[in-house]
Amino acid sequence: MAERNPKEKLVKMGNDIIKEVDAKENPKIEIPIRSLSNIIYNDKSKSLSIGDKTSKRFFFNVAHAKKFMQTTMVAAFCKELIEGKIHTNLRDMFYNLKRTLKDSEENTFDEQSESDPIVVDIEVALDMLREQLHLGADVRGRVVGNVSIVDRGDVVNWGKLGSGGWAIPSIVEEITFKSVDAKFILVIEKNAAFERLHEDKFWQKHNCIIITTQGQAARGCRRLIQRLSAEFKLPVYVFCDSDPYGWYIYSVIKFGSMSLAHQSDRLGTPNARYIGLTVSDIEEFGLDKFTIRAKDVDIKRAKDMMKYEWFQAPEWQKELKLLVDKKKKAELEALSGRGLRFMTEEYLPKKIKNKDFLP
Amino acid sequence: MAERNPKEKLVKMGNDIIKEVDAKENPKIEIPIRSLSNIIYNDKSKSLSIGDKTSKRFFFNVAHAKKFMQTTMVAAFCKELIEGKIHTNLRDMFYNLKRTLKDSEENTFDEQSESDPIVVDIEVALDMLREQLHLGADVRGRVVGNVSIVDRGDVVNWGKLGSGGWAIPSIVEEITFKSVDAKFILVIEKNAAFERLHEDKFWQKHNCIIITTQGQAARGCRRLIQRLSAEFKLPVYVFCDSDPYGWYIYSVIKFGSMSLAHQSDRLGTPNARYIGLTVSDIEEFGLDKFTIRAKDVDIKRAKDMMKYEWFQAPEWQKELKLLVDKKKKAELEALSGRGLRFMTEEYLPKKIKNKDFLP
Amino acid sequence: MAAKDGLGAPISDNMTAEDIALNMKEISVAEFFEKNRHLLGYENSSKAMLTIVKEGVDNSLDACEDAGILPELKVTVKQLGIDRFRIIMEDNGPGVVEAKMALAFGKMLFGSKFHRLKQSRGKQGLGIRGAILYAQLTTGKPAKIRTSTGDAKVHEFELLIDTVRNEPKISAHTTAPNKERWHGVSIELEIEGVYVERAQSIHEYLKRTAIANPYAHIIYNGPNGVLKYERTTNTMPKHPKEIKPHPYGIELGILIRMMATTRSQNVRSFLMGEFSRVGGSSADQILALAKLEAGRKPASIANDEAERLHKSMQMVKLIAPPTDCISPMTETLIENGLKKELEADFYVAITRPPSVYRGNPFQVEVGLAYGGKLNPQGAAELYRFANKVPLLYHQSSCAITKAVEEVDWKRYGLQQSSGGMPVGPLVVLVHFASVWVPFTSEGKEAIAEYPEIIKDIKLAIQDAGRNLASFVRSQRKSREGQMRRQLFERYIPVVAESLEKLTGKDHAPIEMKLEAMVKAGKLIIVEPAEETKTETKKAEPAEDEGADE
Amino acid sequence: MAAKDGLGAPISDNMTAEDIALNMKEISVAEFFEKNRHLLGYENSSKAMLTIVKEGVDNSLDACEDAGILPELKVTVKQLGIDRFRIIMEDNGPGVVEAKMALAFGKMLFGSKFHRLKQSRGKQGLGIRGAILYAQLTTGKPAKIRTSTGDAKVHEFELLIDTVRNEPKISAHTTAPNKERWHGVSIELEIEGVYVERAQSIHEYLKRTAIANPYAHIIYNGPNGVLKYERTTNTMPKHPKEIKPHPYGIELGILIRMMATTRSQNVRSFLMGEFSRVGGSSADQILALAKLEAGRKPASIANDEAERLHKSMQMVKLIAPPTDCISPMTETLIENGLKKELEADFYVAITRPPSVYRGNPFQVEVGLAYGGKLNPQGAAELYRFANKVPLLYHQSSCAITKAVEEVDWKRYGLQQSSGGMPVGPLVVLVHFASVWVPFTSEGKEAIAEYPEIIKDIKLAIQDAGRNLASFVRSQRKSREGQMRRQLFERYIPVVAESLEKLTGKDHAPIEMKLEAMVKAGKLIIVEPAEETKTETKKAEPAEDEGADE
Repeated sequence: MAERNPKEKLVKMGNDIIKEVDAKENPKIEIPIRSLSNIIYNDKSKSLSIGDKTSKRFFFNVAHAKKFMQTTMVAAFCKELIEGKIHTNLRDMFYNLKRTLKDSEENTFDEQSESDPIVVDIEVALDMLREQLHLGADVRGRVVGNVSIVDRGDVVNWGKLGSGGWAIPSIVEEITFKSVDAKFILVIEKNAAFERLHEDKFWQKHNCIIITTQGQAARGCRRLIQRLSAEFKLPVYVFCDSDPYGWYIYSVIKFGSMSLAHQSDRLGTPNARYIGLTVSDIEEFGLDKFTIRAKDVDIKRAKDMMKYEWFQAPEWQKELKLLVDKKKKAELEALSGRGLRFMTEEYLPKKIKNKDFLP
Repeated sequence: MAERNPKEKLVKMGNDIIKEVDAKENPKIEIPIRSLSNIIYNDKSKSLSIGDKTSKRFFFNVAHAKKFMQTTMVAAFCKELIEGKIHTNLRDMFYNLKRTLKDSEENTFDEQSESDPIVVDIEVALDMLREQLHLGADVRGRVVGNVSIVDRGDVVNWGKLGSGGWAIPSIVEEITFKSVDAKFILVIEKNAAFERLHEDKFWQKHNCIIITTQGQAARGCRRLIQRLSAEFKLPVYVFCDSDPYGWYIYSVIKFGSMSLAHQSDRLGTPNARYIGLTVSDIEEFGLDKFTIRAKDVDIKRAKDMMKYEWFQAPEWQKELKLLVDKKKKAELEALSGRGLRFMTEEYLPKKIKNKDFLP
Repeated sequence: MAAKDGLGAPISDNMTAEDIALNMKEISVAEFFEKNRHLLGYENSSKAMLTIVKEGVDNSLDACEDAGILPELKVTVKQLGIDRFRIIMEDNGPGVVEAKMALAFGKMLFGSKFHRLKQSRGKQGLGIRGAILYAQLTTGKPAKIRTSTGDAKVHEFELLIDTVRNEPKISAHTTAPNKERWHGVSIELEIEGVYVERAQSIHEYLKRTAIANPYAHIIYNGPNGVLKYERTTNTMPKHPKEIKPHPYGIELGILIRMMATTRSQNVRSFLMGEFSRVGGSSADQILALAKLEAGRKPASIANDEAERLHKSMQMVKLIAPPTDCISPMTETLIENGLKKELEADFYVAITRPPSVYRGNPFQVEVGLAYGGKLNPQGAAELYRFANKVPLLYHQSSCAITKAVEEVDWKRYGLQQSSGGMPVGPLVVLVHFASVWVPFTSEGKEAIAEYPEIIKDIKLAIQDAGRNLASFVRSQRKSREGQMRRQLFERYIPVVAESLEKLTGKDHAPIEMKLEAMVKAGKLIIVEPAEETKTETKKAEPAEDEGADE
Repeated sequence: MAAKDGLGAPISDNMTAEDIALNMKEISVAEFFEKNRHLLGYENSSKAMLTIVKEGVDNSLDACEDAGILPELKVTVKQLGIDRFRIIMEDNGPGVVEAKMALAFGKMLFGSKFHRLKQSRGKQGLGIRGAILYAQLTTGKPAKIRTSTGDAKVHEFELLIDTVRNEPKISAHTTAPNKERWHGVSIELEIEGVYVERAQSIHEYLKRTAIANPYAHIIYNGPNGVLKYERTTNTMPKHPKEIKPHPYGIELGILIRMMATTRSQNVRSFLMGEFSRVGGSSADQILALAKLEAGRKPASIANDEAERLHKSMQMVKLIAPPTDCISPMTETLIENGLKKELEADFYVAITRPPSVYRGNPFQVEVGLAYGGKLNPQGAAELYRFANKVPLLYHQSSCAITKAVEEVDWKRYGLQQSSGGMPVGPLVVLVHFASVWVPFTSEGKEAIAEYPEIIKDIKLAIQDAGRNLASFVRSQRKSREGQMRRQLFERYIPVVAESLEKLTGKDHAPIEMKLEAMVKAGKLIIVEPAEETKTETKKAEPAEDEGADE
């Protein structure tokens, strides 16, 4: 969807505004709302999508005027990127557009945190991808496995990159897979656990691909998981901390994120399963000594998540409730409390063998 | 130096303590002081080293007791790692050692920030490297260039890894260089600038290696720069933000850091030169519109740095003073205010051509 | 005879009722205040100096006003030693007649103003006697007094107070011819004191006196030079008239005493004759309610009947007491006084209609000065006045302060920490005028916190506050309207330029059209619309944003 | 004749000096306080009830003490209507003799205690008359008084005060036989009031009275039931003796008056006879310094000579005034009182040696109660007493409060925000006893802030505070010592286990040796040594740490 002619869309947006100016109407930009109230969860496709509620950003509104101006600036900048065939990133864009307004002390943008959401606004408003606007996302994530790819003409074997692994770029649309030899994909939240598994040659023993998201999964990382899973019918197991933040990382990999709900079909991996950690694991694997007390904010977050449509599975409701009741969190590192190779040699093999996953 | 028999050193440390217990003396561990007052700057070798002032950590001292206990725990843990030939990282170690003391609410360690410095204590006290204790450091940094290496038996060509580049592991002792074709090394503080240069094929055009430290350079990254520079006699140019933090990153690459002064000869690259950004650049390259106001903490930091022995070069004194006076900072992204390819096509080529470096 | 008790055996030096009775005697009021001089404002040597000047100036202003003379006052303070001063206070008032000279200065609780229901500064016949007492206590020196009523003679005499008997002792009384027909009083005292010029000082007292009494001309000749407070008007204030008590709030005990001593033949004429605002029909109403016959002799009314009468008096609807017993500063003079003293952007003054507490009419006035060169940081300054006399001490325990703090100043566009003074470039002047000011001590430094008084002060402040608020609001509004236009004008070139980049159409006509729309102003929305509401990031989980950066 | 003025033309109702003179008359002190009843503590209806009880109880305790009788007091408060109450106060004191009955209750500034230099609760002859005045003002009802000196007759009479003349008016005087030989006084008043039981209430007043007067037995029969304050000792306090004034701090004016009225034949005998602590040689020294001959008649001393004499009296070294004019609560009774009332861990009481302000001997006592069940949060509670009378109002403007706030409580291990009350589980009791308490108002609610008084209170608190500090410190120390041992004992197994892992040597003997060392305790260092100092991260640039993670 939405793959054709991003430039035309940007020009049309500008022309629409000019038409309103000519008609002496208050110029506006219409943007779909991205808050929970306008997110639709499709239980069949296991993905989030955006509803049809929109909000209007008017120029002649004291509260909107600056954002309106910023939106036109970002739109114009992206059109120039596309025309000039240049790629850049959000920070560069911010610096490019930041300047002081004439005869004043006011800047077009003060912080990057002002320009970043404008990009999402345009993506959603024009139903486009950031990459189509020639803007790169954050680079985060590494991968190891028996996979060969072609990227910019180079053949890269993910299994032959030594201890480092392949750093996942922000755009993975253009890589092609030459050979993929794996039975499943293990996605790991934390770099340290990834290194442990890498050093212990887990991916060779279990013939799998291991990917670390290094925290919340960046777009490139999510798209890579989605492509591997979809193109090679590989099951995906996600391995995160037992806390609301870890579980949310899983849900973003599986269902998509709320703010990019319109791209769930490209970034979401509905067949992903959750391998651990869970609150139940704490008892089952004797991790109690290595837990951390949940903070108020964790409890609050867990209670919120209990209401999300995409966390309604009874298994998840149970875990969320356990967390609220026991007030205990466990990080992946808790497993090394049981011994440094406990994760590689006991926990994960046992979980995979018993297919002990959460939906 | 200090390469032989780390295990013996740990055992000796334990035996020394037991001897004191037997003699009914207050058991102690002696640790060289790592504060500014005990750091010696060698202007000839351009490196920092640690002096011979030490402090004594006594068990029977209310203020030391817990740290003393923690030190023996970390030492015992490391000895077991060495014996078991297992590598791990600081976070795993923390989880492994964290537990609740008997009949109390007190933990051996509450936060990783308690166990991390103990490791440095032992490194300094026993004149060893973290890697010799089988502890990995943080993984950060990526590299691209016409270099082939052998790592764990794999041949990796840094120039053939597509858009991602090679992720630098925490330990680079064991890699060997098969072929290195480069005239210099460009070390870049920020990932975004690295990506720009990569997309613009800067390293191919200028036949160089480009490395991003992604912030403060991790040990692996510093050791890699040092090895490349020393083994292949390559000049090193460092490219950071024009602010005290950026300059400090440069100084750590060049001279070593204060807390690891005893390892400067392995981690420091004395022949590194600073290519930019500088406060002088702001005027010379018309970047004024894209600067950021320096905060009080920046000014204070700059004033402190003016007193460091290794920043006494008149060129640096001038830049520090300019920053204090003008109160302006500039990040690498400021260059893209002059156009997205300004950095690749104008700023860096001009600097390199004119050998416009700071010492 | 020693009293016996079951438990405590009386011991040798115990006293019997008879022993105690032998020791009983009357204490003179002068002795009482000699021992309790802190009650009169003499608790320390620096405050004593201010109190003396205050008593002298108050007396002089009262005398001049009574006589309808524009006041000319001269206050001299001369330093004689480290802690020794001579204070001379002179006025051009009517003077004191020979027959009463001694008593007027030398006997406490003696005066002309205690019983009359009429506003004046002094009241109780204590003030200037307290000053003389303080001088004789600290230096042993008599007061030197000159006075004349404008006749042929000027009297000069020295006076001490015999505290045991509360009687004056005059020495060295001489007279001199009075060719200039001078009239007035001059009092010279030698005292122990400490002189200050900051904060609670003679300076500050005279400055504020000048604000409240703009028809007075005051010359101050102090240790560090001469200061003159010029007259800003030649019009004397309306002369307050003496009134009868009003039935509302009069106390039962007072009513009973009045009935016992009245010359009226019956209760009806008693009510009509001895109270304000009681006419024939009001008197009848009261008596009907109290079930008393109109013809009853007041002295024959029994206590329970008096109680009924008292209750009825509170219940019948009567008009407020006459206002001519009170002499307000007036709104014009308050504004002028503030303008003369302070450089502000906005002034307002409010004089409330008179009101009553416990049968005593009173009137509240408030003045506000705002903005300009007033200190924008810190708490507002408060100028308290009672019967035109500035109050400098005990601010925190004064009804005026309490009222100011109870007002919700945020409504009027000012900041205020809970239950505190408002914050901002503001001076609050409050004048409480009454035939009887309920001071918390004889030193007359703070007004007792009667609810009726606090309520009226608050009403006055609120009234003035509304004026202030509309000024503050209109000032803010015009500033905001201008800022808003400027905001759009700043953004328009950028929007037009961006649209040119987007569409290739020339920016100039777009810019012109948008600017015309700003000038027309019709389209501009000020309230935050839905867009802003639904866009707040807070509605989203924080991590979600992070996922897509 | 109207005075003319150059500027202001006199108008019709202007008054001349003669008009003013005609209006002058004397005001009775009763009238003065009738109008100014807030000065006596009657500014509102709830406070009035407390004031009445306070005046009655103070009078009764004074009378019992004077007569050496263990006090038995009974206070009854009965609600008659919404805002109407009957208050009855009865004691077993010596009673009042028939000849003085009327004056003792019906004339203000009349009494036995004003002139004597001897500690007592009442002083000025105002208290109980104020209560009677309040009753007659609000309800018109006379006071009903019963009294007997223990002879054959009990007198019962009703009394009103004629305020214009400050004289008693007695009605319905009857007598009854006194078979039980009862002695004492009972006063019954009917008043308008508002009854409260929290904070500044009759309850709180009686509770604190019982602390300060543990030899009194008080029964309170209030609207909500009976409360009894039992006697904890049968020993009456040391009886204060009347003394002569001390030369230090006496005022010049008073000295002059004393010399004018003394019966002494010469100055030397005057000094020796009319002052405390002046013997022959002191008198000679004073006179030599003042350059006055010993034989001079006091009445012949001129003012400037009196001034020299006055100065000399301050300069000669004299012993402090006799202490037997003051009756302190004593340290034991303060501690007992606090223990009876409060469940704390620690009690201390300090009675300072007597001191002098303005010639008046005074004595300060302080009691502290700390810890236990006292509220550990919030400001300490302050119990103020003057001559054993609890002070409930005006805490913020009292010398006692000021002194407590000026003390640096942090030294004694307590928290304190700058210039405020200490914070913690603490009750501070301060008793100021003097032959003359300088109250800030006749209501006797706060002590004036004389520097000498504040200084002495601070010294007493500091003395008590040092005791408290060593308790707090030793409490903390023993807690710390125990915690320290536990700390090492917690760590030892881990250290021994780690050493076993490191060296392969068995942990058990290591553990035993370390534990023995803890028990010996000798090696333990408490002060942070160099190690800790040089290890603080802050000394390093923050980024540096980041570089090596």
